[in-house]
Amino acid sequence: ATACGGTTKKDVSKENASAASDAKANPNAELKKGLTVGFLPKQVNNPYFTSADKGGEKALTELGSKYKEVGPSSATDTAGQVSYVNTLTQQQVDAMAVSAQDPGALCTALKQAMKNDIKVVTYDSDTKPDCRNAFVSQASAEDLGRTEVQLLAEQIGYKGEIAILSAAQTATNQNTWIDFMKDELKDPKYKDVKLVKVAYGDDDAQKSFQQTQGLLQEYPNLKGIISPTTVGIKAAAQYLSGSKYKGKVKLTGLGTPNDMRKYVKNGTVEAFELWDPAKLGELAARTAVALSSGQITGKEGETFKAGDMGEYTIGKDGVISLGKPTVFDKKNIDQFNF
Amino acid sequence: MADSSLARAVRWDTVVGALLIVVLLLSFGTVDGFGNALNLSFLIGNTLPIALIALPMTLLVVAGEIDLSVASTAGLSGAVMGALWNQGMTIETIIPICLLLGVVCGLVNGLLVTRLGLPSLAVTIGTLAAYRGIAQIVLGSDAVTDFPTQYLDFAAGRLGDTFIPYAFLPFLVLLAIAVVALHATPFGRSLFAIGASEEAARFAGIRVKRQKLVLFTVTGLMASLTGIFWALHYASARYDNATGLELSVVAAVLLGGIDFDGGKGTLGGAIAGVFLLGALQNVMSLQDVSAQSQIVVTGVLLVLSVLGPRVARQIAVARARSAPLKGRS
Amino acid sequence: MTHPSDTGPAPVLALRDISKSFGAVRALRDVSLELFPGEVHALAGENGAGKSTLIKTLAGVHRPDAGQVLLDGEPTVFHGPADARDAGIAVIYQEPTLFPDLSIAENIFMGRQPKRALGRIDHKATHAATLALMQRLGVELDPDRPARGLSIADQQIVEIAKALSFDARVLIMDEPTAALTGSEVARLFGVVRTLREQGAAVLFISHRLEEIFRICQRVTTLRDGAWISSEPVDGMTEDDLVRRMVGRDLDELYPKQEVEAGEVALSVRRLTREGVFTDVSFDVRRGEIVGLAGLVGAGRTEVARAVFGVDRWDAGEVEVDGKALTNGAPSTAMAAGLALVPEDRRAQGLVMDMSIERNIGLTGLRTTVKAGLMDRGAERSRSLDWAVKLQVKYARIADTVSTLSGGNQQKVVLAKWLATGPKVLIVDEPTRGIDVGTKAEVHRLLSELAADGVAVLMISSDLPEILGMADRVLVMHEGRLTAEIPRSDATEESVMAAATGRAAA
Amino acid sequence: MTVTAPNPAPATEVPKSSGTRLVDRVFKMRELAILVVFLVMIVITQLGNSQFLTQQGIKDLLLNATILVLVATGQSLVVITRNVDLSVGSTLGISAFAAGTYLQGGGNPVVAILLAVLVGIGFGLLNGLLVSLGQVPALVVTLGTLYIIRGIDSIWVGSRQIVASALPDGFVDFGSGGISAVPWLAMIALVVLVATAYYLKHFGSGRELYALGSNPEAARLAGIPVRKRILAAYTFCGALAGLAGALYLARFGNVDSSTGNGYELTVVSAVVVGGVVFTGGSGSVYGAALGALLLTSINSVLPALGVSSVWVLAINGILLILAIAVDRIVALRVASALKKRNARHG
Ligand SMILES: Nc1ncnc2c1ncn2[C@@H]1O[C@H](COP(=O)(O)OP(=O)(O)OP(=O)(O)O)[C@@H](O)[C@H]1O
Ligand SMILES: Nc1ncnc2c1ncn2[C@@H]1O[C@H](COP(=O)(O)OP(=O)(O)OP(=O)(O)O)[C@@H](O)[C@H]1O
Ligand SMILES: [Mg+2]
Ligand SMILES: [Mg+2]
Repeated sequence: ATACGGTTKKDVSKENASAASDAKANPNAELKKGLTVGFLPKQVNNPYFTSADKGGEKALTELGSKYKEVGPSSATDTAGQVSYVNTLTQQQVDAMAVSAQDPGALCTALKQAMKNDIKVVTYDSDTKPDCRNAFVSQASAEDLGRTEVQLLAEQIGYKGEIAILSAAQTATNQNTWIDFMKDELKDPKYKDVKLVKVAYGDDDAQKSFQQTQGLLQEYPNLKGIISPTTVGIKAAAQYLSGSKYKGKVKLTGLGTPNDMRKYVKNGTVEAFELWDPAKLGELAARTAVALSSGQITGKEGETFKAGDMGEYTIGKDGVISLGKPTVFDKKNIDQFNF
Repeated sequence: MADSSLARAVRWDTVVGALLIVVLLLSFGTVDGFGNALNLSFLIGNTLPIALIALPMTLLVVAGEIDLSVASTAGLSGAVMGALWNQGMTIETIIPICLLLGVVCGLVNGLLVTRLGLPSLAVTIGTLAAYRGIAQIVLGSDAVTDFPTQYLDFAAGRLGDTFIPYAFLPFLVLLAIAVVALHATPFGRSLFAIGASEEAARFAGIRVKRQKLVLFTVTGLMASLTGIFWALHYASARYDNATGLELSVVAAVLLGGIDFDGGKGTLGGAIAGVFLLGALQNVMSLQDVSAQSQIVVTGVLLVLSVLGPRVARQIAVARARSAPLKGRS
Repeated sequence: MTHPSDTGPAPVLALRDISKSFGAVRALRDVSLELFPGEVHALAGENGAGKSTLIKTLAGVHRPDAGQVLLDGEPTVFHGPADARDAGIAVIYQEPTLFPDLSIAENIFMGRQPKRALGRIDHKATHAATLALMQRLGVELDPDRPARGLSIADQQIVEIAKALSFDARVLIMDEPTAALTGSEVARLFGVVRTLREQGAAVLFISHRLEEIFRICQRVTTLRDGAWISSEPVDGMTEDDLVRRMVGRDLDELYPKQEVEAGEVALSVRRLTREGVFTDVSFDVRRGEIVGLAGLVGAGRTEVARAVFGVDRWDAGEVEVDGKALTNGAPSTAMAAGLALVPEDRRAQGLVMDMSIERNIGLTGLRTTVKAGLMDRGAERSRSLDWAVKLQVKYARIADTVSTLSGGNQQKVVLAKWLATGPKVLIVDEPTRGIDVGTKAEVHRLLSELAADGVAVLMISSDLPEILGMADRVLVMHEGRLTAEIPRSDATEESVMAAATGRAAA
Repeated sequence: MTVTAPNPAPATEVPKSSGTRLVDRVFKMRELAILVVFLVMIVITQLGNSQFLTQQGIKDLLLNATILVLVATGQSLVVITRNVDLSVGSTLGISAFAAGTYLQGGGNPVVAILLAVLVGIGFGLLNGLLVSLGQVPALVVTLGTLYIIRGIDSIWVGSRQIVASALPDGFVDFGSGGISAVPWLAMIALVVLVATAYYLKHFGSGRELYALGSNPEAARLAGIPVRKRILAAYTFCGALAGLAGALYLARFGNVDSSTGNGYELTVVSAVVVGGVVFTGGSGSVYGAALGALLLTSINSVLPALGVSSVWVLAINGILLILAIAVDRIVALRVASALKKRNARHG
């Protein structure tokens, strides 16, 4: 691949053929018991991942398999996450459910794991498709992106400047959602809505706080903010509720009911949305067991039954979608506790 | 006589080395999944970035300076590597460019420290932010993952079925060079003098500023080499690669008995410190010790690393005190 | 209650059979000493005899291994310097112990500042008290200026002021005059006499024997950590004292050899460093010893530093053997054959935490090399050679220099530079803090070097040394060379006149 | 022996003391320089964005600085003694959580703040004891305790978090409230700052902190209780980190196991920018506070000017370097000017 004495991107993309698994799925295979499934979230001690993993634990116990959780204590310690993949490989678990900090960095390690007959399911945040067997997506990225714009546009009466407060600039899922938001805004009904800026708070409370301040100072006419991250929306809500902008600048995005309850009740936030993380974890666990039992292999079109959650079909590139997110507002928020 | 041989016997770098061997031996015997070649190659591969930077960092600390911007320099060269790769440049030209960039980063640190006489701690906290910031500007939110496989295989693969990653071999060469440079050349000798007393070194005709400039530059070079290795090893070039690595390097070097006041320490100790931390983390993970508890263990080790020698010294002094009394009676 | 008033005054402070070892080194063995009120007591001995160790024992810095400290006849244990201070003992240590970031006034009164209501510091009173002390010592130092950047002499003065400010019953001074010139010494002695008349007991250490005869009543000599004698100064001669210290008769103190001066080795032309010295020109020939005299602060050290390249100069040039030196580059100066034995041995001359061997080896990093690597054997033999040649007193060559006595440290600095085989040797206060025996030794060495064709520039505040050793005397005053006096015309009067700027006529 | 006239010659006295007074003024100017940089930055921002200095804007600026000012004040005390405390971020995090857990059960806010301060004092004492009794390098020990406290924190806290809704309303309102543009929190920080500065200048034990940082060996010989002072400095630093933790809780209403993570570098930057020297013995808490104000304000100024957050980090670092470099260059220039001046007079 050295046409002019060196290797370039083009040479590589030519080489890169996707490697799909050749194994045949047996939809009627018995669900195995006594498996060990390792959960590897982006960060341990993160409330969101803890509830997701708890969901996984519940499902595994029900299925008679063993659950374990390992993970780095920082959400940006990619090397740490890689070494945990290695650890799980060494410990010969039957499957692992991984929320990837980085789409590429885990690949070598994950492929190594698959070579050792370990099934790999990603959840919440994906890697490149050839590095895992299946991806359990919290909701389709398209749904999330579009509904958040719809939620906010309704609140501001389809008119005025809006901004987005995201997490890290590299967060893959955030960026996909933001792309769909921009696409949704192209619809003529949003002709009076103007997206003025995307700010990044790095999922750090203090930084998100200051970014919110900055947005409001820079765009005094700002009417609304979308923050598709639980840390960001919480920090923005806390700032707004202690400032003169409370109630005047609308805020929506992805948040947990427990975090946001206070701000919904005191009028800072009208409505926001989220999927149930516990369900996400549960589906990841059930997918892992189904893979290990040979019911599915991760090919498009295969179906399997995920306990009480019903039947799921594997989509393109091995993606399994959890479903539509729930919208929380004053009326229904007290029915949820996570 | 007795007290000095005792003092020499309890030198901390020897202790760390011994500790490393004990941990390795114990783990071979008792920890499932530790002793196989694959795991050992994981261990070494994941520890290599820290070890690579620890080499020049040890020299720098011996000379009484510090560079906290190493992780950012690594991140920056990874980011530039990714950006140029996206531009369609050949990897064979990109790598030298990135190394050159590391040299420039180190040179900037060095010039600020030697020409303006600024404290290196302050300067490199500044460049820690600046270099990382530039990396963010260069690559933004991209994650570049499609580097050529032969390079990726080199950075992540191992020699046949042995426990030795390919990249470990060049590291050994670099280690040998660093050990010789620090412990057997006039250059190394002058670093100890600079670290212990910069003024006296200057009065002895040692070109303090130039030596320091060389050190900072080499540190930058090694940091960018680490950045390239990192991006290939993890097959991912992002602006936030290797974030926080500086603290791991500093912790490991300190654990190895390098005195941050300068003028003391051995490379052997530093590298033993690096691999001791790496091995412990590996073992603890295999034993399902949580990440939080691992942090505590690292902290306790660090505290012990400074309290330990002191306690040992006091014991040595107490013994020496009783010795001459016996001799007299 | 022991008050034997009928047998004369009781000792305020006494040491009885004190022993102290540092590892294998026995610094003091069974030493006894009595200090009486109204008396100045000298402590004499060669470098490393244990004088400073004895003082540190008195001051509570060291705890003796055996023996007793008696305060007013009562056995006492000092747990730290604070205990001794509270007992009325003030100490001037051999090496100045100032706080560089604090003002002179704060340095003097640290821990004892005059207080206002609620325990707040009375800054005004502190300032005034400092001014008064400075007046008493006859020096002008601004109480508010930070101690950083003070010359060694000024540092010593601050130390003296600090000790005086205690109004202590016992004043202990470890070589307070080593860095001072005649005028300041005279002032200090005036103050010491007043204190003595007021009933204080003073313990005084100096390697300048004439000073001992000037103000002391009794003298105790130590040799190798052992007590040799305690006796009245009256009726003693310098030779007696030297014999007790050294244990033999002394060689001639100024063994100057007459040497025919060769061609110019060091040539300094119109050298200027703004604000420090101006337009300094002189030559030093091979075989010559040129003395550079002047008052403290005249700028001699600064000239030497600039010539060697540790400081940059603003104008002028320096040549060694006709080759111009690069501005601000000690390494090229060394390569050209220049050596500088600096003034401040602790900060500039030595790396205190390094071994004797490595310190001497530091100037040989280019020569004790084989194939780019250190030749450890060569390094060791070079260091050993010179340590032995200069009779450095040490236990092991691998010991750190910080364990050596002050005088022996100075010898290590000399060894380090002589080992380079210099063509031009600049020595700045080479015998400061060195005992008479060694001093004679150093002088003989310098003399021999000159005889071998080395050009020597000797900066010294010890006028007799300049007069005894130099072929020519250069005198500086306020940053300018004011006189060049040939050996035959050099007298204390002529040099001092030029140094104080009164020789213009 | 003929020697110099012992009587003071007035001709030399005048330039000397006026010179030192000038030096004095320059030293005070070091803080002034940061203040000027800060003001220039604010003015430029205001010109670029008239919304910046509204009442809300000023309040935000002050609020953002408060927590860092407190921690930096404590840190400077430790740095002045030639030591360092890297564990402040961890201490802040754990004490914030302690206060939060207590308040969750509907506790008294004042007790909660005291509790946080007590937790801080506890860890400060631990650091102080290790450093002063063990006489070991502070950098290593506090890097160790940074990990230890962080580890204990995350084991204890786990995935729990304190959210605003669980806290008493009065406490959270206190965190963002104040008198017109001046928040309560900023007032607390100011009082602490002024009291600390006064103590350092006018009390013997305060001066002794400078002394022992300036020359530890001399401090021992001068009979200064070195260990006691170092212990006190660390305890104070811990107490302020604890207090800062409580205020963090009030301000952000949100604490989890990663609160305060990586804060040590920010604090050290503030102290360094503020001119507190790492080799001990010099610098003032006012400088450190100004450094903190400058650093936090940069993070508000850049978004307010519409600078994309992609650039913020780089600009931050470059400004940090510029601040210390300019400070250094000015100091060098002044020193050489003084030297020449003295020469002309002398
Ligand atoms: N801290 C120490 N550790 C080890 N040895 C020491 C220490 N202090 C002094 N010594 C040794 O004790 C002996 C006496 O030293 P001391 O400093 O008392 O001599 P001195 O009489 O004051 O000499 P000088 O005239 O050179 O100042 C010397 O051999 C010295 O090397
Ligand atoms: N480190 C320093 N920083 C600032 N000023 C200094 C420093 N060292 C010396 N000076 C000043 O420079 C001037 C000349 O220096 P110095 O005192 O060394 O001259 P000298 O003639 O060599 O005196 P000495 O007898 O002390 O060797 C003096 O005014 C002195 O105060
Ligand atoms: Mg002595
Ligand atoms: Mg001098």
